[in-house]
Amino acid sequence: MTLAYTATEMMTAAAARALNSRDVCFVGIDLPSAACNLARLTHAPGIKLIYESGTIETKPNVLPLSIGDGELCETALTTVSVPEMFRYWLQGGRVTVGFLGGAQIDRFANLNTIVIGAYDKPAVRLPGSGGAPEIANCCGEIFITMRQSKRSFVDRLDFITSLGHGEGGDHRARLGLKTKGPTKLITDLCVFEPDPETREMTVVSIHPGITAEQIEANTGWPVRFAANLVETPAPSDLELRVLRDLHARTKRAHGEQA
Amino acid sequence: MTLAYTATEMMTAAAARALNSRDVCFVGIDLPSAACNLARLTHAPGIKLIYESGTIETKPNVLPLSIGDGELCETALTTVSVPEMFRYWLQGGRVTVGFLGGAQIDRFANLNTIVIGAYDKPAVRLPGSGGAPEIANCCGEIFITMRQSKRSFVDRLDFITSLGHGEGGDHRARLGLKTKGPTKLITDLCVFEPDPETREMTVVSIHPGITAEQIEANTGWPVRFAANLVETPAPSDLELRVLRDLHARTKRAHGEQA
Amino acid sequence: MSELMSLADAVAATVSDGDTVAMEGFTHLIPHAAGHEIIRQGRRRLTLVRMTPDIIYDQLIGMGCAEKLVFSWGGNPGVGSLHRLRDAVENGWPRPLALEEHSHGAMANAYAAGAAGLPFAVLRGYLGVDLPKVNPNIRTVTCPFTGETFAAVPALRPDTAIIHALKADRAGNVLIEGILGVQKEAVLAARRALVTVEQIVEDFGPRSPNAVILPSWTVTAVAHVPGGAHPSYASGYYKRDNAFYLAWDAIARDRDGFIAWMKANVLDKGPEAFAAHRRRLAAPAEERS
Amino acid sequence: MSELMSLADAVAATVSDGDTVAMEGFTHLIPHAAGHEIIRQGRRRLTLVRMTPDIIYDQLIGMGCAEKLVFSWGGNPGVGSLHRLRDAVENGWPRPLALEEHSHGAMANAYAAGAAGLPFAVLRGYLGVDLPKVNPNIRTVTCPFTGETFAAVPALRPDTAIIHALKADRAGNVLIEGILGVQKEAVLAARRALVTVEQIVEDFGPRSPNAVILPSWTVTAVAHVPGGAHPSYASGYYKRDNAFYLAWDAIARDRDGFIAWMKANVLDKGPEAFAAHRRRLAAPAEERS
Repeated sequence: MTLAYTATEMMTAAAARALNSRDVCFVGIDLPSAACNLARLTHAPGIKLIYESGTIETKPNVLPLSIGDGELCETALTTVSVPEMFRYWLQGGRVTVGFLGGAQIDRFANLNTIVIGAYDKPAVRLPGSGGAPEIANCCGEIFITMRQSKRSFVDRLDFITSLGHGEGGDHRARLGLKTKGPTKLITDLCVFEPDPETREMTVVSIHPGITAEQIEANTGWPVRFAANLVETPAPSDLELRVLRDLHARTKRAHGEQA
Repeated sequence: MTLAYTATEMMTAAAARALNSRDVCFVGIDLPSAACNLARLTHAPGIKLIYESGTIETKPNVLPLSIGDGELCETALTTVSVPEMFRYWLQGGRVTVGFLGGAQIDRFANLNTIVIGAYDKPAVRLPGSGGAPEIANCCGEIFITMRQSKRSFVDRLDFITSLGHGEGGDHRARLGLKTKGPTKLITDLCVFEPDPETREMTVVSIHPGITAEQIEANTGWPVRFAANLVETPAPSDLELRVLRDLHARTKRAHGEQA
Repeated sequence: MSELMSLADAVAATVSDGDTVAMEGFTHLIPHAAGHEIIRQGRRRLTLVRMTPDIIYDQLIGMGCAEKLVFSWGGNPGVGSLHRLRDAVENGWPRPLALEEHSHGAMANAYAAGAAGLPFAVLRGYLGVDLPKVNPNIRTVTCPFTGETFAAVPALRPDTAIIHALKADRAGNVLIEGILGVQKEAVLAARRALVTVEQIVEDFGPRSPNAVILPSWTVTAVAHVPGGAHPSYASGYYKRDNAFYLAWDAIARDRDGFIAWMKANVLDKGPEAFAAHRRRLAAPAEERS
Repeated sequence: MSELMSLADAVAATVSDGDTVAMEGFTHLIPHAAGHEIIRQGRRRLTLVRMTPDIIYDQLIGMGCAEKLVFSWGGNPGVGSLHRLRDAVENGWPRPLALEEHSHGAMANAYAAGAAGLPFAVLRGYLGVDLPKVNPNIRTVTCPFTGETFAAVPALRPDTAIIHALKADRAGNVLIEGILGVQKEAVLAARRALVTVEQIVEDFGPRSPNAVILPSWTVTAVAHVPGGAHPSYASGYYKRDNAFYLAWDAIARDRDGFIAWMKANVLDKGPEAFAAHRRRLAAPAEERS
C-alpha cells in the first residue's frame, strides 16, 4: 500500500527527482536542503552539495537550520571562505543546479525577495537578495520551489531581485548569459517548465488530486498548460521513509526548533 | 680587536642595520635574506619576514637556497597561496620594506632584470621581472642591494623592469604612487640615498677603506656625494659572529650548495 | 601589534560615533558580545556593514546606534523578519536607517577588493535585476580584452572590523577555523580590527601549515570573551542557540518588549554573561579541529 | 570525476599538440615527471604557461615541445640562467620561442581571474615600467568610482593544468599542503587538469576543516608517481635536490650534452625512475603535516 503524504513531501520528492549523481548543487536551507539530501540518500548518492557558507561536498546527517550550521562543515570534504565560494565555485561555473525561491514570482520566473511596494517607501521590507542575483546568473540551471498563491504568483513583480527569463524569449541570451536560468518551478500543486519559445513557465505536471482550476485559482496570471500534461508520480514509500527519517533525526538533534 | 670581514659581510650588515622590529619585509633570497635574518637575530627580533612563496612570519634557522624552501614554510606562522600573497599582503599595503636588485640600475634606482640589448633581439636574455614591478609599486619603501661596476651601474637602462624614482623629482607621485620607492641602495662600496629634491641616488656613507675614486670608477654616471658624508661603521664582532654562524648552519644543512 | 584588552577598552579604542563598522561572522562566530558593548557605550551614527545583518544588527539598530546599513540579506535565519530593522526602515523608529543594498557576491568581492588594496571589485552578476536602479554604487566596467561588461562595486574599507575567533596566542595572532565567512577579508580591509576570542593559548601548537591565521600586526585589539558569539556558535566550544533565534522573534516584535529585554540583558549586564551561555551549550570538541 | 591512470595514459588524455599547458608548482611540488612524459610523447607547438619556468621548462623547450612561453621569471633559482631557454630566445634553437612576459603579480591575478570565471584581472602594478610597451596584453581599466587607472591582464584559461600534489584519496580528491603556489587556481582555471601525487590514500583522515583540497570533479586525471616532483621537493616526503639544480647548469650549457642527458635520463626512462630520487632524498615526515 502507499503511504499518505503532505503537499510539502510531494514538493520535496518532485525536486529531489530532478537531481542526479553528476550534479553539483548550490543549496539553500529548508525545502531545497531536504530535497538535495533526499536525492543524495536515494537515487543520487554521488550528488555534490555546496552551501554558500563555504562548505563543499557536505553530507549532513541531519538538516541544517541555518546555512552555516556546524554539521555542514563537520561533514564536508572541505570548507572555503565565502569570497572564494562566490568567486571560484559559483562565478567560476562549477555549479550545475542552484535552488531559489522568493516572496513573489512572475510568469518568466523572475523573483522578488527585496520589497513589497515602493523600494524607498516599502509596504513590506523583505530580507533582501542574498546570493540570488549571481546564483541566477551563474548556475547551469535553476530550480525554484515555492508554494502557490495569488499573493506570491503575481502578474507583475514589485521588484526584480533575481533574473529568471526576464521578459521571455531570448532575453537572457541578449544579456550575454550562457546559463539556462529556471528550468523547473516546483510548487505544492504542480511542476512548471519554461516554454521552449516564449520561456513562459508552463505547467507540465500536476500533482495527484490537484485540479487545473486549483492551479489557476492560485496563480496571478493566465496559466498555460503543456499539451502533453502528465500527473506527477506520488512520493514513493522509499522517498517518504527516507525523508521522514531525515526529519526525525533532525528533530532529535535540534529539538523542537526543527 | 675587530674581526676582518668581506665586502659581502659589510653589505649584509649595512642592510640589516636599516631594518627594525616594526618592519614587515618582503624578502628575496641570497643577500637580502641574509640581511633580514641577521637583523632578526640581532637588533630586530620582532621583524616579520615574508617570502613571495606565501610564507608569513617565517623564522628560518638556516638560509633558504630558493624562495620556496621547506624551511620557510615549516618555521612560518602560516603559509598562504601565491595569489593571496600578491593580493592581500603585497598589494594590500602590508609590507613596509621590499628588497630588490638587478643586472642594471640607473641613477634614479630604476632596475633592469629583463634584457640587455633590444627586447626582441636580445644580446643577453635575463630571467625577467618576477614580482619586482609590484614590489617597487606597493612596498612602503625599497632597499636595493647590488655590487657596483660600470656594467651594472649604467647611465641608461636597456629596459625598465621596476620603477625607482623614474625620471626623478615627483615622478612617482605623478604616477599616483604613495609609496616611497628606493630609499637605500647598498653596495659593496657605499650606501646611496635619494636626494630629497631630485631623487637622484646620492652617496651618503662610504664603507671603511673605500675611496670616492673607487666609487666613481665603478659607476656609469657622474656620482653625487652628500655634503655630510660619513664612513659606514664596520660590521661589529656580534654582527659577524651571528652572520657567520648563520652561513655555517646553512652549509651544514645544504652541503656545498650553500 | 595587537593588544590584549578588556572588551570595554577594546571597543572604546576601536569604535567611535560616526564610524563605518563591519561586524562579520557567517552564521558561525558572530561577534554578539562586541555588539552588546557598542550598545552599552552608546555609540551613535554608525554605518553598519554586514552581509547578513541578523539579531546582532537588529539589536544595534533598535537601540539607535546606526544611521546606515550596508548589507545583502537581513533576516532572522530560518525564523523570519528582523522586526527592529523593519521598524527602522518602514517607520523610522527609533531613527531612520539608510540602506545600501548589494548581493552576497558583491559584498564578498567588495571585502576581498578592500583587503587587496583596490578601490573596486568586479563581478559577473546583477544582470537583468533592479538593485542597480536603486543603488548608485553598482556600476559597470568593460573588459579591455573581450569588450564584455561586468558589474563593479566599491571596495569595502571599514574604519573598524569586528570578528569573533576561536583562539589567540600570547603574541596576539588570531586563529580562525571551520566556517570562515568573510572575516579574514573584513579584518584586512579595515583600518582597525577588534577580535574577541574564546580562548587565549600560549601557542597554537601543531596545526596545518596553511591554517587561517591573522598575524598580530593586522589586528588592533584582542579581547578574551568566552561565549562571545552567543546565540551564534563557536565550533568545538558551544552549539548554536537555535531556541534563542526563535525566541528573538517575540522579544523584538514590539518596541517596549525589546527595550525591556535590552535593558535587562545588555545594558545591565557585561561580557561575563556570555560565559554562562557557553557552559549551557557546551559542545564536544570536534574530531577534526 | 577524476580518473586514476598511468602517467602515460594521463598525459595522452590531457595534452595534445598545440595546447596551452600550465605546469605549476612554486619551488615546491613542481610536476617534473609529467614534463618528462610530455617530452617522451613528443608533443609539439605547446604554449607553455608558468610563473617561474625553471628546469622543467628548460627541458621541454630544449626538446622542441614549445612555440610560446607565458611567464614572469625564467631562471635556475639560485644558480643562474636557463641555457636552453636562452638558446631558444637568443638563437631560435631548436626552434624560435615567442614570449608573453608578465610580472608575478599579474600571473597570479590572471590565474585567480581564470578560476573565478572572469576574462581579465585587475592589479596595482606596471607603473612606470617597460613591460607594457612590449606586451600588448597589458592594458588598463579605470575605477568607475575613483577614476584611478589600474593594470589589466587577460585571465589565464589553459587547456590543461598539470600539478604535483602530496595525496589523492580513493574518490579522486586531491590534497595540497605547505607551499601552495598557484596550483589550485591553475587547476580551477583550466579546461582539463592532470595531477600527479606522491601517495594514494583510502581517506585523508583527520585534517583541518579548511584543508586545501581539489574535489575529484575539478580534476580530469590522477597519476600516482612517487618522487614525481624531483628535483623539486614534496613536503614530508623528500627534500629538494639542490645538487641537481647546480648540476643542471653544466648539463644544459651545450646542445649535445643536453640532448645526450635527455636521451639517457628521460627518453630511455619512465616515471618509475622518480621513485629512486624519492628514496635517496627521503625526508622525515614534518611535525605539522
